[in-house]
Amino acid sequence: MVDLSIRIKDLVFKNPVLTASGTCGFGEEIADFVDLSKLGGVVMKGTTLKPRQGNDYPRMAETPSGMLNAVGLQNKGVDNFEKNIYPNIKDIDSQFIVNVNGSTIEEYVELTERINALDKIPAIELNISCPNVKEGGMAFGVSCPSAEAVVRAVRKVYDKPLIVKLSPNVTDITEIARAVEGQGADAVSLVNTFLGMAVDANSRKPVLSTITGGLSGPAIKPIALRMVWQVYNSVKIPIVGMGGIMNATDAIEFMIAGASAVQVGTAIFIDPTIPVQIVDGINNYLELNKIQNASDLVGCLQI
Amino acid sequence: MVDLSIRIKDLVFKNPVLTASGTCGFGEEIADFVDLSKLGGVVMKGTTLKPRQGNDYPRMAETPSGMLNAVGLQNKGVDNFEKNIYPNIKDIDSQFIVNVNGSTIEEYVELTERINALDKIPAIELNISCPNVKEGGMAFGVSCPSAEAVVRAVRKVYDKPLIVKLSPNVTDITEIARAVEGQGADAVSLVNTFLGMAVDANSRKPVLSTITGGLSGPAIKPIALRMVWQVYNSVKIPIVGMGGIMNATDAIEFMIAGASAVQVGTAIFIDPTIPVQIVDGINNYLELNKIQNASDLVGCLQI
Amino acid sequence: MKKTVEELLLIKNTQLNHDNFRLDLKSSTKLPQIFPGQFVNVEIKKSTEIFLRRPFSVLDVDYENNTFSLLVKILGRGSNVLTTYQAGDKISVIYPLGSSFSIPGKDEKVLLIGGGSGVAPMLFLAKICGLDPQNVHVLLGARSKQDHVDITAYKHVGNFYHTTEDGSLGEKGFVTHHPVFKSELTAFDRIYTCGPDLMMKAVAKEAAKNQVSCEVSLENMMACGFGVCLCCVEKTIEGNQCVCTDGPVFNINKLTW
Amino acid sequence: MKKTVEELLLIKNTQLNHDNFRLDLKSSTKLPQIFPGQFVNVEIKKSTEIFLRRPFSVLDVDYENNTFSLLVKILGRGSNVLTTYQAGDKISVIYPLGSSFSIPGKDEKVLLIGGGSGVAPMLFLAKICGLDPQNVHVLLGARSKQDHVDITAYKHVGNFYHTTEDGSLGEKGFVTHHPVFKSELTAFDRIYTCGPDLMMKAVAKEAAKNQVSCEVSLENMMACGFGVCLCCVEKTIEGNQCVCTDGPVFNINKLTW
Ligand SMILES: Cc1cc2nc3c(=O)[nH]c(=O)nc-3n(C[C@H](O)[C@H](O)[C@H](O)COP(=O)(O)OP(=O)(O)OC[C@H]3O[C@@H](n4cnc5c(N)ncnc54)[C@H](O)[C@@H]3O)c2cc1C
Ligand SMILES: Cc1cc2nc3c(=O)[nH]c(=O)nc-3n(C[C@H](O)[C@H](O)[C@H](O)COP(=O)(O)OP(=O)(O)OC[C@H]3O[C@@H](n4cnc5c(N)ncnc54)[C@H](O)[C@@H]3O)c2cc1C
Ligand SMILES: Cc1cc2nc3c(=O)[nH]c(=O)nc-3n(C[C@H](O)[C@H](O)[C@H](O)COP(=O)(O)O)c2cc1C
Ligand SMILES: Cc1cc2nc3c(=O)[nH]c(=O)nc-3n(C[C@H](O)[C@H](O)[C@H](O)COP(=O)(O)O)c2cc1C
Ligand code: FES
Ligand code: FES
Repeated sequence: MVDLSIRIKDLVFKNPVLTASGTCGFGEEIADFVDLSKLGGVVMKGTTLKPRQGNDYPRMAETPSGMLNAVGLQNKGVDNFEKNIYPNIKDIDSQFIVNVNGSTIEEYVELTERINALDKIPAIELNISCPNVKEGGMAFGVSCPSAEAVVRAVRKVYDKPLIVKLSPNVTDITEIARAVEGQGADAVSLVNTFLGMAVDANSRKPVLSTITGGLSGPAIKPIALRMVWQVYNSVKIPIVGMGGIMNATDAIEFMIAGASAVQVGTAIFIDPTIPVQIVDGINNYLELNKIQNASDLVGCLQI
Repeated sequence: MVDLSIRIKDLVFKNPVLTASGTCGFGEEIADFVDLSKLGGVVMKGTTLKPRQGNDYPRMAETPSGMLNAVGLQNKGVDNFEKNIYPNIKDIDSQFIVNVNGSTIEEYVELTERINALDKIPAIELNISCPNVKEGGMAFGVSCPSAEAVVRAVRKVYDKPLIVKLSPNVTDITEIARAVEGQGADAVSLVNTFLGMAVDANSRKPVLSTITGGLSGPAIKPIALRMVWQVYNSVKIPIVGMGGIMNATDAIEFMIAGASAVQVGTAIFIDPTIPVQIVDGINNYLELNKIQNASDLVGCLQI
Repeated sequence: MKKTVEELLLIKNTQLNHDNFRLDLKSSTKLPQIFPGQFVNVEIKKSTEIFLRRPFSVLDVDYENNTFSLLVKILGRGSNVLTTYQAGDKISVIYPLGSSFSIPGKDEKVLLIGGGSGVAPMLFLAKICGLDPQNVHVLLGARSKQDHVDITAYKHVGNFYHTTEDGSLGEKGFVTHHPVFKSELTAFDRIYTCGPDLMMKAVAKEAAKNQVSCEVSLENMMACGFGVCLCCVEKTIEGNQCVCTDGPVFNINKLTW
Repeated sequence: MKKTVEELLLIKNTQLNHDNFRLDLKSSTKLPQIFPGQFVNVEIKKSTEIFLRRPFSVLDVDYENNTFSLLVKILGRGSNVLTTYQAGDKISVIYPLGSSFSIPGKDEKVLLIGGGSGVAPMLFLAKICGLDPQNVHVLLGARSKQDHVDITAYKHVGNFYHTTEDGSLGEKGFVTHHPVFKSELTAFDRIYTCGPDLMMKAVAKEAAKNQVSCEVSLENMMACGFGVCLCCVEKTIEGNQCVCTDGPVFNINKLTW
């Protein structure tokens, strides 16, 4: 029997496979397909203080081995989360993480405080990398000073594990990773989506209502993997890796490159049972290769 | 009859379709498949002053809808180009452009001077974005001061159209584009490859001898298209767009987003007749949509 | 009804006209109950170019044999490749998805309007709603005779009318030009419609004007099909709602059309 | 020989053993001349997962019918999907590609060593080189009997020997353990080999030691197959050379093995 569990700060995940924010709702939406308690964790849909309608339709374009989305953080706000979501998930045997968003530092802080009060939310993922909102979002995540400012402020009001989600739309992601590590982040998760665009050659218009959107899916995997490896070589805190993971092999590659855990996003749209298949696949891989602990894989790339 | 020709400074291309550097050799290698004179132009394999052996094998990894390469500018140097390549191409009725590379500014300048002396080379593409060399290459292309320095130096010794090839591995590509425009570049071409990585889960080693490599192919198209559109909205010089173009529709999308011409790269590996098919496809599109000049498409995106 | 991901067996692929195919799919276990208006999300593996699944409405269900069928119209790359699948191929499907049409009351008179591939849920509904065929009126629109999809199995469910834009079958013009729609509209208790956006909007407009209850089935672009991506939203009076879970069937009084 | 991109017709797909298939492809025009050792680059469209073409050596050519065949061993995703293609399917192929084996002199005695799918070019060479069958010796290695590919059509070209690692067919061990290789090596004027890297290196080592001319066929990873990407390089005494154009066949005295 191999040990699949991994640890971020003092938080233990029963296995390294989480679902990515914005791709699994609040968990309940995929409960028909999978037993949520088999997952290492669930990172829930990006939440904001106030309800948000998100961007106009169309919000999606298929691309080669990927997709663009321009959802824009549609969500019913934290009040609704507390009242209607939290009671349903709080007793499920997995780690439910809130993806925290704001347009201003004050909003990030206020929302974090609200989430801090919820006992059964063991960690937050601070999203400073959403490319689909006009204010805040990615703007915070592409420069060191602004990334530092948000993390510093949030860190003050939050003692539980703080995961900061990084944008790949930068020249040097290690710089940003080190910056947020310096402000006390307990882990970084990467990558969020790449800023992309689709054009309809017939109408000569953008496909998305917002012109640009966020690219996800296997198309981005090679870049995401490179970034995980680079960040692994420049920070000490654990990394949650993601970007195009479709199967156990992909997940294992991210772990070898330096990810302590992985998130599965767009793959869920293709098949919501993939995250659990990946848990099984990692287990088999470890057994086959006689590796005792999933954590032994992390960063074991032989150069 | 529509007019397919487009213009960069005073240089006229008979149509907007060029082959991308490093994907068509010096043109001769694809002459079995296509009549080179049907192409708008051929951007030849990256050339350096001295011969280069490039990186060790393995240099390639297939990725979802794309590939990583780590060729590392293998080429026989400018002497060989003058002696053995130039005589064969100089009378072909297309525009043969040299892709100029160096490890230092001095090398860029010296090579440019050598190419300047060749009458039938109407333009150079200054490559400040190769991710696969230890010195020079991309390092020049990811910061404004270094990009400016190379372009300034090369501009002094080169009067013909100077196209500067930009790296997509930056936070804000418009910043770099404006910087090189400021130093007198006549056009920018974008994008070069994205820095990516592949890991072999079985051996737990990198797939490429260089660990990281350059990602190309349709996977990157949505990001490349976004960058072309952003740059179109921030510089006045023409843009040569590329990144994952596989067919005429893709090429037209780049033109609508703001590219005056396009380059076809990785698609050639799948089918070397694609560039010429794209010329025909653009022609048909223009006829069908009753658009007189290919140049009318450029940047016509309706927002 | 619990949603599942299942590999189904394609038992028959029948070409219905130049660009419409009927695919019959068989489950190896007991079929879940599927209601008219619901859809399935189909994986199309046999192509280098497709990444996401493609949604198709259910055309008919045979619980005895654990089969159901889809009507696939060739529109682009995915639908094109899907129609080349052959009996014996396996197809992964997520189903059953979405909301269904409301079932009419026993003595209600209903008008079902289908255009293009939108005829699929219409005919399933006609069959299921168990009304006296006298009370069921089905109006099918197409561009021309050759675009019309003839699903003869349904001929007994009610009264059939056709329109074609070129007049080659039935009335000439759009569905909204047909007498059964133009002059008898208020005689109906409910109108159901599925098809091109413009058609549904024209139908909805008249229905609203005449205060006849009207349900439409939307075909917004979907990434997941089961409510997690929030890509398929439609503006409603209650804000953005997901067509894949709150819909695809909406009563027009909920929409902002 | 001019290279072309052509859509060929798959006229037959024959399963040879558990993981080897023979594909017979037909051109609608006159076949170009193809030499033993040359390969073709095959597009595999029927899969969401494949992007680049896949190279396969030519196993045999029939100029009369404008057909040639490939021997495809299932190794990964692409080869797996390719073996599911059926007669009647179209397959895009770039060909003919690469260098060929040198043709032996009239009275030379040759040893051809094939391992795994490396038997493909070996047998084509054996057939083409037009030697007295007495002088042609073919040594085929496999893991075990069930991995051996039996291409009976070739039985008349020369003397056949087999090795299997488990001894289930022919000699037990690697090809380099077979008597014809171990004790009679210097009796040969030329050795040709194609197969797994380790096998070829072992063969090359002995050939070099015994000063017998030896040609190997390399299978480096390729992106284009026609000399433009520079991905497939092998270190040679003249620097990095492209396996797809300077090779795949190299005389070992050119390599740095
Ligand atoms: C709930 C629902 C039920 C549907 N039922 C049926 C049905 O029963 N029969 C049927 O033939 N079709 C149905 N459709 C439409 C079907 O999903 C699309 O025709 C199909 O996805 C197109 O895929 P493609 O790869 O062929 O097109 P693509 O190559 O992806 O695109 C070609 C063109 O089709 C358009 N398109 C792509 N996806 C959609 C979409 N989701 N809706 C409308 N247009 C689209 C694109 O804008 C593009 O212009 C339904 C759609 C939905 C959302
Ligand atoms: C000149 C040449 C001639 C060849 N002739 C034949 C032949 O006649 N019959 C035959 O069955 N095979 C032949 N091969 C090998 C064949 O190209 C590979 O088996 C095939 O490309 C694997 O594709 P895949 O998608 O199945 O594997 P993938 O899923 O892409 O990879 C699976 C495994 O195969 C390995 N692999 C991938 N590509 C190659 C490659 N080019 N060479 C070696 N290993 C590879 C990968 O490293 C990986 O471990 C030849 C290769 C070359 C270069
Ligand atoms: C439709 C969609 C919605 C998303 N919403 C969020 C979000 O609310 N918050 C967030 O941090 N990331 C969001 N993401 C990004 C994913 O969590 C993930 O970082 C990204 O998609 C890359 O992983 P993948 O390729 O596995 O999908 C979203 C992605 C998609 C496709
Ligand atoms: C194998 C390979 C070699 C390349 N070599 C060069 C080069 O020498 N100089 C250069 O400027 N770009 C080089 N490129 C980048 C391409 O010119 C192009 O910018 C990139 O591949 C994106 O376009 P594509 O997706 O159409 O291939 C190379 C790309 C590939 C795949
Ligand atoms: S398609 Fe994903 S929520 Fe509707
Ligand atoms: S495979 Fe491209 S040069 Fe050999």
